[in-house]
Amino acid sequence: MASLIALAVFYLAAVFADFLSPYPYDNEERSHPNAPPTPLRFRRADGSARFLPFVYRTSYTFDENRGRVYVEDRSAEYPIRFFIPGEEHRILGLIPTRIHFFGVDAPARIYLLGADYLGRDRFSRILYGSRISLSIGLVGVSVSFVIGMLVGGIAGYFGGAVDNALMRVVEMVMLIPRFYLLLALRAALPEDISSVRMYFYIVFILSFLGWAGTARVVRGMVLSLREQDYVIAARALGRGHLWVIVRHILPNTLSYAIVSVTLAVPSGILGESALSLLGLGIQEPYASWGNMLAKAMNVAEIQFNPEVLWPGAFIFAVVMCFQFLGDGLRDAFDPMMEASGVKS
Amino acid sequence: MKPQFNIIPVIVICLCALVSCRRTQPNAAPQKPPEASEAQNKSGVSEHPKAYVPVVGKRGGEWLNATISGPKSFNAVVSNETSTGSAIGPIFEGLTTADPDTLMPQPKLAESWHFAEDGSSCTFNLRAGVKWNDGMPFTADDVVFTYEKLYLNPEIPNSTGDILTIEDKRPKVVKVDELTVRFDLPWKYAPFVRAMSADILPLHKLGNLSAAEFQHHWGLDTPPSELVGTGPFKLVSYEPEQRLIYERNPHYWKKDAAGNQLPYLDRYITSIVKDLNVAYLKFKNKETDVYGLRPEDFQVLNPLQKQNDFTIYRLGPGTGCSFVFFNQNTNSNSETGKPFVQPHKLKWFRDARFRRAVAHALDRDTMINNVLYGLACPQYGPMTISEGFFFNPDVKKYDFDKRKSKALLAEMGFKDVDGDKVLEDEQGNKLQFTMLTNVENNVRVSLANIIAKDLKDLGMEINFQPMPFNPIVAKLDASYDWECVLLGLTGGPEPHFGSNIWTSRAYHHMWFPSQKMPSSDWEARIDELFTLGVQELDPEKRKVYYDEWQVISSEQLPLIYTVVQEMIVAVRNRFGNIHPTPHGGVTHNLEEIFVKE
Amino acid sequence: MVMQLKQDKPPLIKVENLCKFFPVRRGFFGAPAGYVHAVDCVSFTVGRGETVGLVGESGCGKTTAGRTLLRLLEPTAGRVLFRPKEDADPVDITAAQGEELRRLRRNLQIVFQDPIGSLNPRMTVREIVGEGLAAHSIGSRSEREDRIVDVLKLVGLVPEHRFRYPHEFSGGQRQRIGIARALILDPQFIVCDEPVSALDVSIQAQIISLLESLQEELGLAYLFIAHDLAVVEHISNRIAVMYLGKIVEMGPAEEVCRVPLHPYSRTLLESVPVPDPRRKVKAASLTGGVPTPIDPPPGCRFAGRCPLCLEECGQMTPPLREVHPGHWSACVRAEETEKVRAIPAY
Amino acid sequence: MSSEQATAEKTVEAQQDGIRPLLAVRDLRTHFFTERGVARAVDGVSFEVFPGETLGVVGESGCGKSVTALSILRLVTPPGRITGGTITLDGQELTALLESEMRRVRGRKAAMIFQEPQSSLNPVFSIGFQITEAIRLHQKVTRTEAEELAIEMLGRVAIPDPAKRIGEYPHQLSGGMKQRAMIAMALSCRPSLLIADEPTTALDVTIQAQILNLLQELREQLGMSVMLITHNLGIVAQIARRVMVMYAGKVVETASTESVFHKPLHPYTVGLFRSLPKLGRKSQKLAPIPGEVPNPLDAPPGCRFQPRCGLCVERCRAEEPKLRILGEGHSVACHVAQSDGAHFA
Repeated sequence: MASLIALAVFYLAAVFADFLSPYPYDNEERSHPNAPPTPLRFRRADGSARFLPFVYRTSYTFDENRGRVYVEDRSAEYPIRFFIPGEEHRILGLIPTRIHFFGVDAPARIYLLGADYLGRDRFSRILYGSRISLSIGLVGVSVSFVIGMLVGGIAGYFGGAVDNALMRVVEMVMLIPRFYLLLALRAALPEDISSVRMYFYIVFILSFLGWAGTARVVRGMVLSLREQDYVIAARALGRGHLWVIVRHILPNTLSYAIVSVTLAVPSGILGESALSLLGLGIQEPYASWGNMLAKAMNVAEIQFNPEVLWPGAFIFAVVMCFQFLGDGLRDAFDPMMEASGVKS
Repeated sequence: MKPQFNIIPVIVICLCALVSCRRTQPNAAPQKPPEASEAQNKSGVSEHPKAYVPVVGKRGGEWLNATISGPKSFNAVVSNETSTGSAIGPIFEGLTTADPDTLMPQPKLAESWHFAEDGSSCTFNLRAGVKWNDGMPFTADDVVFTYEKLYLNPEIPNSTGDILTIEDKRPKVVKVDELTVRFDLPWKYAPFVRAMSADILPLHKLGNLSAAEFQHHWGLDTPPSELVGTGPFKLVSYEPEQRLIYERNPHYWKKDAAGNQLPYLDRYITSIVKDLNVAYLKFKNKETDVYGLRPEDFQVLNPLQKQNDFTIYRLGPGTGCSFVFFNQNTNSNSETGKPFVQPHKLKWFRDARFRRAVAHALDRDTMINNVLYGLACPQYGPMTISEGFFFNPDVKKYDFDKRKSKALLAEMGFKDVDGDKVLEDEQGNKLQFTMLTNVENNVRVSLANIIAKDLKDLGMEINFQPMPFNPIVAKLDASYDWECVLLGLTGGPEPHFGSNIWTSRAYHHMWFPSQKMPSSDWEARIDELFTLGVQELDPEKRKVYYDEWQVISSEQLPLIYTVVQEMIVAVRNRFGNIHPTPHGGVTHNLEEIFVKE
Repeated sequence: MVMQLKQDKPPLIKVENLCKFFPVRRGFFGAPAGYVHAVDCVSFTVGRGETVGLVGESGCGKTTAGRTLLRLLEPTAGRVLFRPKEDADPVDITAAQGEELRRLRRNLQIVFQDPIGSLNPRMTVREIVGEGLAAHSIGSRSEREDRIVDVLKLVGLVPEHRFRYPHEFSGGQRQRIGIARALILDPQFIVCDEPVSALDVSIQAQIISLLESLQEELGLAYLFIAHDLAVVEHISNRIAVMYLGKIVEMGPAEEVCRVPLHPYSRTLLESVPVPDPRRKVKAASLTGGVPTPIDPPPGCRFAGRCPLCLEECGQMTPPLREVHPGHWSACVRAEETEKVRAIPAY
Repeated sequence: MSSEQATAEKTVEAQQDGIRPLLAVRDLRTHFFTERGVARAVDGVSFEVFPGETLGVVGESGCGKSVTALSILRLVTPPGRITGGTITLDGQELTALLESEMRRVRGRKAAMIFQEPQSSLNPVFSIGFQITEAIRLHQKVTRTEAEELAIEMLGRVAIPDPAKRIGEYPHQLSGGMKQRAMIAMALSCRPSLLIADEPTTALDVTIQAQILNLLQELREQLGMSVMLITHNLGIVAQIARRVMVMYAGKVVETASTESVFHKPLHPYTVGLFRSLPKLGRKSQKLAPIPGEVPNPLDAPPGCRFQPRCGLCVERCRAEEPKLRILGEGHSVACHVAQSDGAHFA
């Protein structure tokens, strides 16, 4: 249940990313490369306390090791302000506004989770990236699920040669290791495509990957549900095939459906991340958790900017949430659980 | 010896994406023309280390290094990529080599050489008493065999042969006596001795092979004992994807000042690792003795020098650098009849003002500070400062000034007509194009992101697309359907070896390859300069030609240079005679390196 | 006699030469390698208000016969004539199509063995029981609700149960829900497919009593499929014994159970352990197993295990013949079987 | 020591005149600790099995008969746990044994066969291999000796052509043959006690007859004791010497088969007989027991059968009845039961 709430928070944050983030995803401040998280101050230079935190302006120099040393300019305080005007954006893509949930006045910058090599706010980019990373898994898996249900349903219901043919196709798709299939499909697509189209291609790729397993299981379920006594009973009552499928067969695959969608979403998210991590997915300046994490593929980078791992933490959290949710749903959906008492 | 291969090859790969460009400089032995060998160094290299005088060392010990790509073959002639070159580097030697500091040619297997008065031949006196590592004597027959039957054999395509071939004319190699070889030259060829650093291979091992057989000989399955060379080490074991182990060549000819036979080291071991992170960690964990630093490694390793007992050598700007270039190809696809570049875009790309506008929009400071930790220099022309003598510092420089860019674009007639923050040309075409770079190179992808963002601010709609290296090469070499690319090349001290890029007929004339006639005046002039340069034997006069070439290229900007990374290596302190140079790397004097107590 | 009464009137259901073969496939796309003769030329009748018991061991085809009869499986051959009213013309169930078949289904219902699998776990009792009304668009919402409550009361459930889901009920209650679902359309004929086999003795008795009282009250006819001979005898007017897709004996329940006219029926009856420790009966057990029903050879299917087997039994299939009035047997030595001894009651 | 135990022991003495029981179970309690509460599946069960006899255990599903059997071999899995009582097999107290010691008891001293022969045999090994392994687990014999023994056992359970069948896999055998193979495996180490848990429920009636005949023959030949668990009263009548009737985790009646069938004293036992249709007694009306078996998580107070019992009195609701001896070897757990059956009148 907690995971459901957590996921709701993640998705809401994705929907309102432009409002919640202090900066747009491509807003650069090149004088702040790899800036560490901006320290939030509660105590003024003279020692008096403030209720709301404030920040100082920062600037950096290279030390003798070529490490960046950021220092604060204590001469002016920049309090964190809520509902602060900033760059224009549209809430829900509809309401144009300049108001951001929080921020500080220029020229100070607030980096809750630090900045990347171009001084772009990592927190803002994670929020924007969640739009891609979270939706891509959901959409991709939903599409693959529809395909899987369709193919599985057809195969299971009609049986015979149709079933045979479809299942051979399914097996062929399943035979190929998933990650290589992902790469192969990516390779089959044009190399130089814009990130927007890339998004749809990834959805396509992910759905192509996912449907086979679903189809197989759904087919199996349909095959056995078709023989269930209550299906026969409904037919004995005079119900048509379509009604039987819609009212009796599909709802009983639905629990599997929802659980498997839930459990497959993380693989969608991870698939996108893997592609973007390899530089084959969503491109900068667009943010996705995968392409942000690509910067963490460097040992030295991790040592000096551990904040590059934040997108990974988000991926981890979301994937965990989906797993827990899937497990929870599976338990909740299994009506036999309650019925099974103690057998003698 | 081929010093450049031993500059931890990982750096080379990192910088140099266009492996094919190596074809022109496979031996990579930087060298001045023979006549200039005694001339004073007029290069702009500022931080030249003190002259290197080896000390007498002691025998024993191992040298461990790491590479991210193992050899693809052991065949020195046919192979033309760096991983093979570095693997066979310790085994073979050429007639000449380059002085790691002065870049002048130095004797190796040839003790001395002299040109005929009219320059029509060059005679090499071979070193006496040299033996192959299986104990057989090295003679003029080996040299004649190597050049006549291998490098200069038209049936064996190889880059040394290409370099020595001008208009299908090849030198003739004549054995004068057991230790004397004469090359009869059909043309004047300034960098000839520099080209003589190609590996000499043993006649007694390879003599009975046909050309076709030879091309597939000495593959990775060759028993190590078959690889017979004159170099200081011999290969004793090759474990694919794991390591190469070399041992001292007991027959090596070179002796130290005290008369001890070299090399000092017993063994030389190269581990093949998965990626740079592993190479880095191996060095940090003291599993290897040498490491070529990425800029971001510096801040970790620099403070560790004392504690971990190694020294970091900052060798100054490297020899390779990245540049942006636009497709200026006016031809059409012969099958579909479609032009390679849309005509309105071609018009922009062929306009020098457009390229200058881009040059002014390159934020080199951000590239250097944000991506390369300040360990790089801005670069404006085709030669880098470390490439020595022929480097021309007085090329046209472009500061980061978007107003200048905007002015240039406005002059061309670009205007944002419809207010969507994207410029349109006079015909109303949106100023948009696709920029490619190879995805494997993280630094380059970051540079491209900076460039794309700045160009976007100018009002260009850039579709930046990193993609794997090979498809980009295919576009550049074959299909020509690209618009803008960010790539890099390694350089060298000899400008003529860049003729395969710069002359308009060249296959690798990337912005408009294989032209029948130069498509512009400035390209015609560069062709002319290269022809003059190669035939002029006086280095001072040659430099004039090549200076002009560098100026033209900086004005016309077929390649818009960005930044050049500093070359930084770290070596453990337990070794003596360590003397890294930008060109020679750390192991140019491998045979003299020894383990201190 | 009830039997004679029944014979006078035209039967409610008349099954004629009903066959159901299942193809056996080899490989992925191969042609059928043979056919399972699950139901092989079965004929019988069910009178109004009558219970016909169908017994046999697992795999004998009794369940398939029940389902084929209701057109829940498509018959391979044969006819099933249904006479909704005594004076009406019979309707061929096997030939009915579309809407006609749907209307017919109101009269023909089924109750299943498995009290868990026969109820859709996602539906409330109200939806399950009311589905028949919805399927045939009978009555208004409130009328349907009333009908559902009535039927639930009829089968011994309380109206409040209709808002619950099947898993909240015990096995016996679920079976009552299944019966309520069958009853909702007021059918004339119900196939009871092993309705008590999965139930405990005490619950089994409850359900049997319920079925009996419902029959009395509503004038239902049952085809009662079971393997427990005691149960079948108890509830049935007539019994048909099936072996490997064929009916081998058919007759009044008591006669079949006391004086079986087929060696198989006899063995079956003698195998039932007698719940009386004073009458230790050493069962005359059969040797060998049941042969495969795939493309059976000609001849009596029981021939291989029959203690009375003659040579001719292996050559031709003995026809079902009326040995005594209303008592049929498919054994050439039926008369001899009769003489062995009566099966004692216990 | 509870009075119940004392009663049970008196029963034994009275009945067996000092013959030591092979298996003596005293006040066995096996509870299941589920999320929704504690299910007292077996709650204070005491009985004994004497050498060479067959004890029939009868009851409806949920009465605890299978759990009792599993408890004897200590095969109850979590959330189930034996929470009390003693199990003495051949003088050895089983509840105190280590798992490793218990393993030596299983198969050698007491073996078990189950209702579903197909799920009890491993489908990937030949039956011969499985029997041989079972033999070699407990006896120091070579593989060939074990194989000979296995063939002999298969012959004993009347599997035709055992030398050939030994190489066959479970799916090649019919249900009856599989159950024979299971019995062969269970008996391969000559256990002194065979626990048969609904051994014929999944089988057809003709096959059931074969298996029951076989079990009786083997019991006589090998002189072992059998604890036969079933819900089928006919089987008990034919096979068992004594019967124990269980209801909701308790023993409600135990006596010789003869007395139970002809003079049942517990209202539940009587209800069972009246629920049972009998061949050849078509006219006899069934008299089902009303209501349902109580939920093991929520047993009624007092006598557990009390809500369904027609003879229920106030005391039944308040006080749990103990087993009382109401005749020779006949004990009943009922407050109202009288030894002459007068309470049913």
